[in-house]
Amino acid sequence: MDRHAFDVAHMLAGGLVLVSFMLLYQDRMFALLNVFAVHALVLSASIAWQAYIQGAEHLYVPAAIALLLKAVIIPIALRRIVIRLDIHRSIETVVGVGPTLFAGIALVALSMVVMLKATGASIDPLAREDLAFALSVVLLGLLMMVMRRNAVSQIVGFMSMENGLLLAATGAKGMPLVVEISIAFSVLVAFIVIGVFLFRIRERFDTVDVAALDSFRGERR
Amino acid sequence: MQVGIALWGVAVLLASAGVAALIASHRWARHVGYGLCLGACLGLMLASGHYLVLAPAPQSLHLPVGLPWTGAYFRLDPLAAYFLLVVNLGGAGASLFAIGYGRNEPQPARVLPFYPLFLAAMNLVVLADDAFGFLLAWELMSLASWALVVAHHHDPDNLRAGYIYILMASFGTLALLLAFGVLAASSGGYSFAEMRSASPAAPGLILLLALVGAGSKAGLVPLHVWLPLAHPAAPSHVSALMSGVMTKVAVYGFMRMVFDLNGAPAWWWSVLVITLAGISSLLGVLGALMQHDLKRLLAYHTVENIGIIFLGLGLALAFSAHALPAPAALALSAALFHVFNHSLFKSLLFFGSGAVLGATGERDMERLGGLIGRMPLTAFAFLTGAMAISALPPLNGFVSEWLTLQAILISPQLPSWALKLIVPAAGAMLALSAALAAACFVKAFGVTFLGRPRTAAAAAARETDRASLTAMLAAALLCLMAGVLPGPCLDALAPVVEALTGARMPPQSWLTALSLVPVAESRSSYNGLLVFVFVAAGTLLSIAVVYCVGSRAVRRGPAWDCGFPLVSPLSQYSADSFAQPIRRVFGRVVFQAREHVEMPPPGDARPARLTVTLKDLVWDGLYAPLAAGVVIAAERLNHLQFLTIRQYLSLVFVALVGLLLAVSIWT
Amino acid sequence: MSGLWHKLALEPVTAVLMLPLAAAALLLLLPGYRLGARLNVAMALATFLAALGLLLQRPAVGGYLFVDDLNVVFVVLATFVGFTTSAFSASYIAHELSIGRLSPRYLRFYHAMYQILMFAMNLALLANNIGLMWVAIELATLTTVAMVGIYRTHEALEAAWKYFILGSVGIALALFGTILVYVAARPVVGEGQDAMVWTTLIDQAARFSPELMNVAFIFLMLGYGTKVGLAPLHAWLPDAHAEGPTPISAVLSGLLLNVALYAVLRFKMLLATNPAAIAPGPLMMTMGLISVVFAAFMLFRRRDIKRLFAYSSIEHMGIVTFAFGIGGALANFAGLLHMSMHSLTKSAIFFAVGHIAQAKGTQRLGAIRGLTESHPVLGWGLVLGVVAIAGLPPLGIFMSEFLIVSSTFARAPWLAIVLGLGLLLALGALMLRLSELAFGHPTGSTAPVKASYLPLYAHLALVLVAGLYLPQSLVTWLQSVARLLG
Amino acid sequence: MDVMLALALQGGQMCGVLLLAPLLLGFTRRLKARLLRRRGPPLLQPYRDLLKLVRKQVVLADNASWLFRGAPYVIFAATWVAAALVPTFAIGLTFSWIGDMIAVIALLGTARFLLALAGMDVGTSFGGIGSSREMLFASLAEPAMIMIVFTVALVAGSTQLSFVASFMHDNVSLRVSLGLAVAALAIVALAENARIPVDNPATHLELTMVHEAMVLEYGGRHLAMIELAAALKLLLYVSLVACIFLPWGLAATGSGAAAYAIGAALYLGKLAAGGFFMVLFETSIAKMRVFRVPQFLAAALMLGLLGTLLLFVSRSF
Repeated sequence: MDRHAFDVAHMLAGGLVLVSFMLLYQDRMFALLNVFAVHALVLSASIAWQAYIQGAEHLYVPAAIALLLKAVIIPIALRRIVIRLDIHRSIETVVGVGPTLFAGIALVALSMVVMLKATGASIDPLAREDLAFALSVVLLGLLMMVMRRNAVSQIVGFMSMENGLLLAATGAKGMPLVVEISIAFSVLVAFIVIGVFLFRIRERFDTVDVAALDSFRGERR
Repeated sequence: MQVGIALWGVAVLLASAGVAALIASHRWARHVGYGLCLGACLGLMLASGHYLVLAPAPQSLHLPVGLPWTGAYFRLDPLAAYFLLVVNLGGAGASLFAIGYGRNEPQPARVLPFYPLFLAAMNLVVLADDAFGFLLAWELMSLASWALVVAHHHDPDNLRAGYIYILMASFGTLALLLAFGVLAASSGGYSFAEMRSASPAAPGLILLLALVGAGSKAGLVPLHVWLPLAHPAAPSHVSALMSGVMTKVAVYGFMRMVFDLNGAPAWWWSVLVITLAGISSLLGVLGALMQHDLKRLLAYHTVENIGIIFLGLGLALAFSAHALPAPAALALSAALFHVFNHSLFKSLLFFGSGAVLGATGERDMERLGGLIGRMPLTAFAFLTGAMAISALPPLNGFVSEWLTLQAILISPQLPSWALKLIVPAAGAMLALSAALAAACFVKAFGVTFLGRPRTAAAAAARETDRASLTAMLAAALLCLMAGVLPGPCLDALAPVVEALTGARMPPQSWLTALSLVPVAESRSSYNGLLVFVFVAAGTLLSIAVVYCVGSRAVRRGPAWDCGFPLVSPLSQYSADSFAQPIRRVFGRVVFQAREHVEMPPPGDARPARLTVTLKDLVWDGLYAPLAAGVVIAAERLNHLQFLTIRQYLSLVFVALVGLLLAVSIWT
Repeated sequence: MSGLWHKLALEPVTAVLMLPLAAAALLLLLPGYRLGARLNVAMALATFLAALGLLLQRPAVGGYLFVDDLNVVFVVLATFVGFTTSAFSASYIAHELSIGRLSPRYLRFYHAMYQILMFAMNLALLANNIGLMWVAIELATLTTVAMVGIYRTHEALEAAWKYFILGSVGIALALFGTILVYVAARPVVGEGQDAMVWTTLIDQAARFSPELMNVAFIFLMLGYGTKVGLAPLHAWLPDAHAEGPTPISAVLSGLLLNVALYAVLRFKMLLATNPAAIAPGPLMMTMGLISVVFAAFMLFRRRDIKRLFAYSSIEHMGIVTFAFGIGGALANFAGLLHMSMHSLTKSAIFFAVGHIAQAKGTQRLGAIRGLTESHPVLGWGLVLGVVAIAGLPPLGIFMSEFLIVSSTFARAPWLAIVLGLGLLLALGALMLRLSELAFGHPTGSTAPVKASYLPLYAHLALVLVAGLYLPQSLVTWLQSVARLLG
Repeated sequence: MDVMLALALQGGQMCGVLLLAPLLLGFTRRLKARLLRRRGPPLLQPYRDLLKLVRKQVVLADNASWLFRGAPYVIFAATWVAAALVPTFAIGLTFSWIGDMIAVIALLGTARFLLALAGMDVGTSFGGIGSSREMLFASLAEPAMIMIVFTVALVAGSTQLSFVASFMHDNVSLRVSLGLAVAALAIVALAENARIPVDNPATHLELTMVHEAMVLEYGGRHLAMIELAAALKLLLYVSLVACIFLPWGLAATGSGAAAYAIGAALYLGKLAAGGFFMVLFETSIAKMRVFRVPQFLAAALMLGLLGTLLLFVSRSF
């Protein structure tokens, strides 16, 4: 695998981390969905590139799924849901964007330290880089879920975390079952989106704001 | 061979539990149920008595039940045989009493099945020879007695008593479990045989844990709070078993762990045991004096008598720690003899209170009175029990107290300074609690049986049935026999004492006319038989002389009333008024007793009101803050149930980041 | 078709998996709910018999499926509790229909989901490929989420949504851990299929890079730990138990927690064989201890009967994790014993609680009193169940707690004391609630409820027998597994 | 032959004790009157009272039970056996070993127990007052007595009265602990016998009486028995003090008739001296308030405990 291939893969993985940071930055709903589409696009590109350099044809399937499902269908579905249920468009954050980004940087540093220390010389440099970036995307996704108040932005955070996982899975050369795992994950994500719609049935909730949901916690009354 | 019979006896008890469960609501159920228990107990008594008399080598038996790789060991050695005798004597008495008393049990289905289970569990504790079997039987004993305590579950106090009881019992079991953990670690196995051979790693820790575990079940002071609540809550024959017999099983547990498994004692152990014993006996009797519920009064007395038993055990530990086997044998014999005596007269007293409860439906002494006229035989039996527990000469209570005092008199030989100060103080506490016990039982017997009936229920009381009476009178006779012929009883104890302290008291029973000489003729001797004979002869002689010389005329008339007729029975001394002087002298310090009198202004027809406030220092000082702490912590942690999903996610997130940091820093 | 039939009959492994799948498909089609319920019970029984077949004839270790001493214990236990729960759910569902909380349309979905859940759990237990195990556990999560939300009340949906989000995050972390294990295995074992096969991994585990395995174990512990319901990750468990139908609570507490813990054990064994890696014990012990103490305190303030026993499940899972954390033959044996006793007892309790909630028409603790008088059989069943779960003899949990606490006291006295006090606290809370529930003047309706008592008392009888006597064959089998766990 | 002599001596002791008791009572009453400048009743007046009471008809309350009628005889018998156990003119009599000091105290405890119960039997408040106060005083006096027994036993090495007397006789030594024991014994004797500072034997004022309140309901032969028991108890305490602290003149076992005669004479002298000092103390002090008595008795208990503690710490005290 010559230098050139490593640089492209490295750039794509780095790009994914950058887009995750952009996700953290957004404070408008529709902008968030667009950035998520970009996030999925970069992921599918990176998977496709991995497929090309590893010569593993079966990786093209998850690349196609990522492109079709996560880049196109889900953002559109979410957009229509947001319009239909007129969920309020602004994203309330818990801490504010500045500190969130700072926390993001700390998380990326942590994942770099953990991953590079963990993967010694025995593992080839590309896989080490991929894992480090994947861990940062996962942690940034989790950070987003923790720092956002409304359900849709949490779901986007979850999906970005899942993209990080797919990046790790494809980065690990020759990992079997990647296709099955990506399919399982997409089923999971589909369920989530449908769940959002189901829970949103008119006579039950007015908004999907997670805080309103909690008032129905059992034993409260 | 006897251990086999003993196990068959336990099997019969377990079977009768099953049978009783099936036929509980049937008319003859209680006769069959309690009859089976009576038979089984008598059988077990014969087996253990036979063993004690022969005193062969310890017999053990192994069953593949219990812990998978160690199985269940059962052993009959002199200590186990003696306690088996005590347990089953109490069990037989209670079963005989229950045959009669059972008829006024509102819900037999809740009492009948658990009673044989309770007896079987107690027997198993005494027979068990491995840690798992011992603890299983111990906790099963607590569980069965908890079920009996909450048998009358319509009364919320019983439920509260049951709850506090099962909580304290489990705390005790946890302590024992940790003690067995240490013993098993040093000996590599859970069977007592292995534990006996290996010397334990931390004997001091084991003693503390055994003291907490067995002490909480027996009712030593800081751990006694459940006893006055739980024992009265159970039906009377079960209260008799719990107070008379279960506390003895707790003493057995303590002796088995400390004397048998724990190797040579250190000197400071006895300091701890004797201090706790002294405080228990004093606080127990003072608590009893403040009560006006008959069964709670008796339960508090159990705490006092357990204090006396543990005083004997403490002295035995002190002597054997300083390699003085002969005095240790004397102290241990005193303690074991008091175990036997207490199980007798405490059961008798609870039978009496049960008979009173059955006849009048009342436990509160303020609503009884004048029962001696209507229930003469119960009154006589209760009087014998009262005199025995107050350590009055012809009866057995005095003999064991006398032996304990003799043991205290020998203890100046102990070199350690702490003991030189604590033992006389403990002796003073023992004497004080014996005298206060006499005062308490004058109150109990006087207010309940003597004087004029204070309520209609007391006036309409009728004598109890024959079975209860036979049980009571048999126990009273045994109390007299043990008081009059202590020699043979102490010789029966000798093998037990020799097994544990390596020495035995000089043989008693063939001395001149059965007198008791614990150490030497010149030192002290007491002859129960002749004292009884001389007192009886004196009485008969005086009756005869007065009968011949004096007049025999009798005239009935109203009692002396100083001029104004006392119609209302309430003008008699009640339980509170009887205890008022003693409360004023002792209670102000021990219970923060305060009396507050509200006199209505002149001309106002409202009655004056005297309110007495007592505070239980142990409960307020130790248990109330503990419970409050748990409630506050539960309250604060409860907020975690009502967090938002995001906050739960942040918990996960923090856990993940924390662990990643830990890994990256440390490895 | 005959080949499949032949395979099905002779190959118990395929039977254990194929039967639930076939049942699920069949149940989806059957309109009548009574027939569905009976079929559900029949298929669960068939699966259980097939699992028993596994005991006799162990198949060869396949790439995707394998059977060894460890997972046979779990499969037999899972199928047995699955069978008894299906028997219980038959009578439970009948009552739910009669009061209109469930409509027949949902029942077909419910029975199908039940069988799919059985399939997913059996697959997770038998999977040799760690990726396949991940997929199976994720499928089990999805089915339980669907079933928790089946009542469609506000609380049920909220509980289902929370379970779904937390479950998904947990699954994602577990996947990352699995990927890390693959990455660590690849240089030693070689690429492709066999780097995910557990049997090959366990042989080579000593030569994996220890640092990577540490990080992997953290992700796996937090991922699958969420499914086990350990303390910081437990949030979904109480509401999922309380709001879903009771058979599901029984299955959740009885089986799903065990399956997740089984997955954690599999990876703990990998780590244990690698000397350089950090010992997995301390992490499991800390999480176990936190769970025990935390759940014990939470028991005091509960107002819903099923949520009370859900927290008790968290506590017992904490005990089991603590036992496996300590390691050594004795503690592992006690852990395995405790896990099986807990799933039997807790499912028995949920059987009783299910019928009690139906009889009294409410799940609020304050509204239920005097059960031993109004519904004697149920009341005494609950008493026996709570006494067992509190760890009082002569029932089975006492033996395992005896072994755990006494064996740890010698090695780590302070931990044993904290564990003991946690157990005592839990006992205090449970007995406080029990004395209110079972005794006192009965409140609410005292009408007898049509209930199946057989599963309840079958479980309690098993636990009682296990408390007193464990057959020697079972003991040697558990001891060999205990040694296996390291 | 000597068995008959020994039995005769033991019989002599028991009868002597019985006969001398009313005499001591008469002597103290007459001496007290003399000290108060009154002539006082004749010396043998108590005998005449007892005979009168025995011959009178007994008036029983309506609800008096068998306990009320039987108690006086048992009380008398117990006190009589206790009094007989304390050596008067000779030590080592045939039945002296059947009970030691603790047995004597316990026998008195039995008598008091039955008397308190008999007091409460009729159900009037007088009986209640008497029994309640009696048991309060007893709950402090009895432990004080046991502490005194401890002190004496630790010094003499035995609790058997005969051995204590012979030990005290042989090695006379003034010890601090024995001094404390005497003081404590004096206080307890006054309390037990209901003498002046604790309870006034002469008055019938309800508020002050303790012993009298219990026996208020008794009359005729029952009252005679109880009065005799009270006299025996007084004699017991005086002979106890004499036996332990003034052991001179006690005839050893098997010595000649002369020794017994000297012993008897010295015993009478001791009785007179004991009675004199008691009366002297009584007339010189006023009766205490009821709730001052527990502190008075607590002092006795503390003295006894201090004595025992000193002896526990080192043998020389």
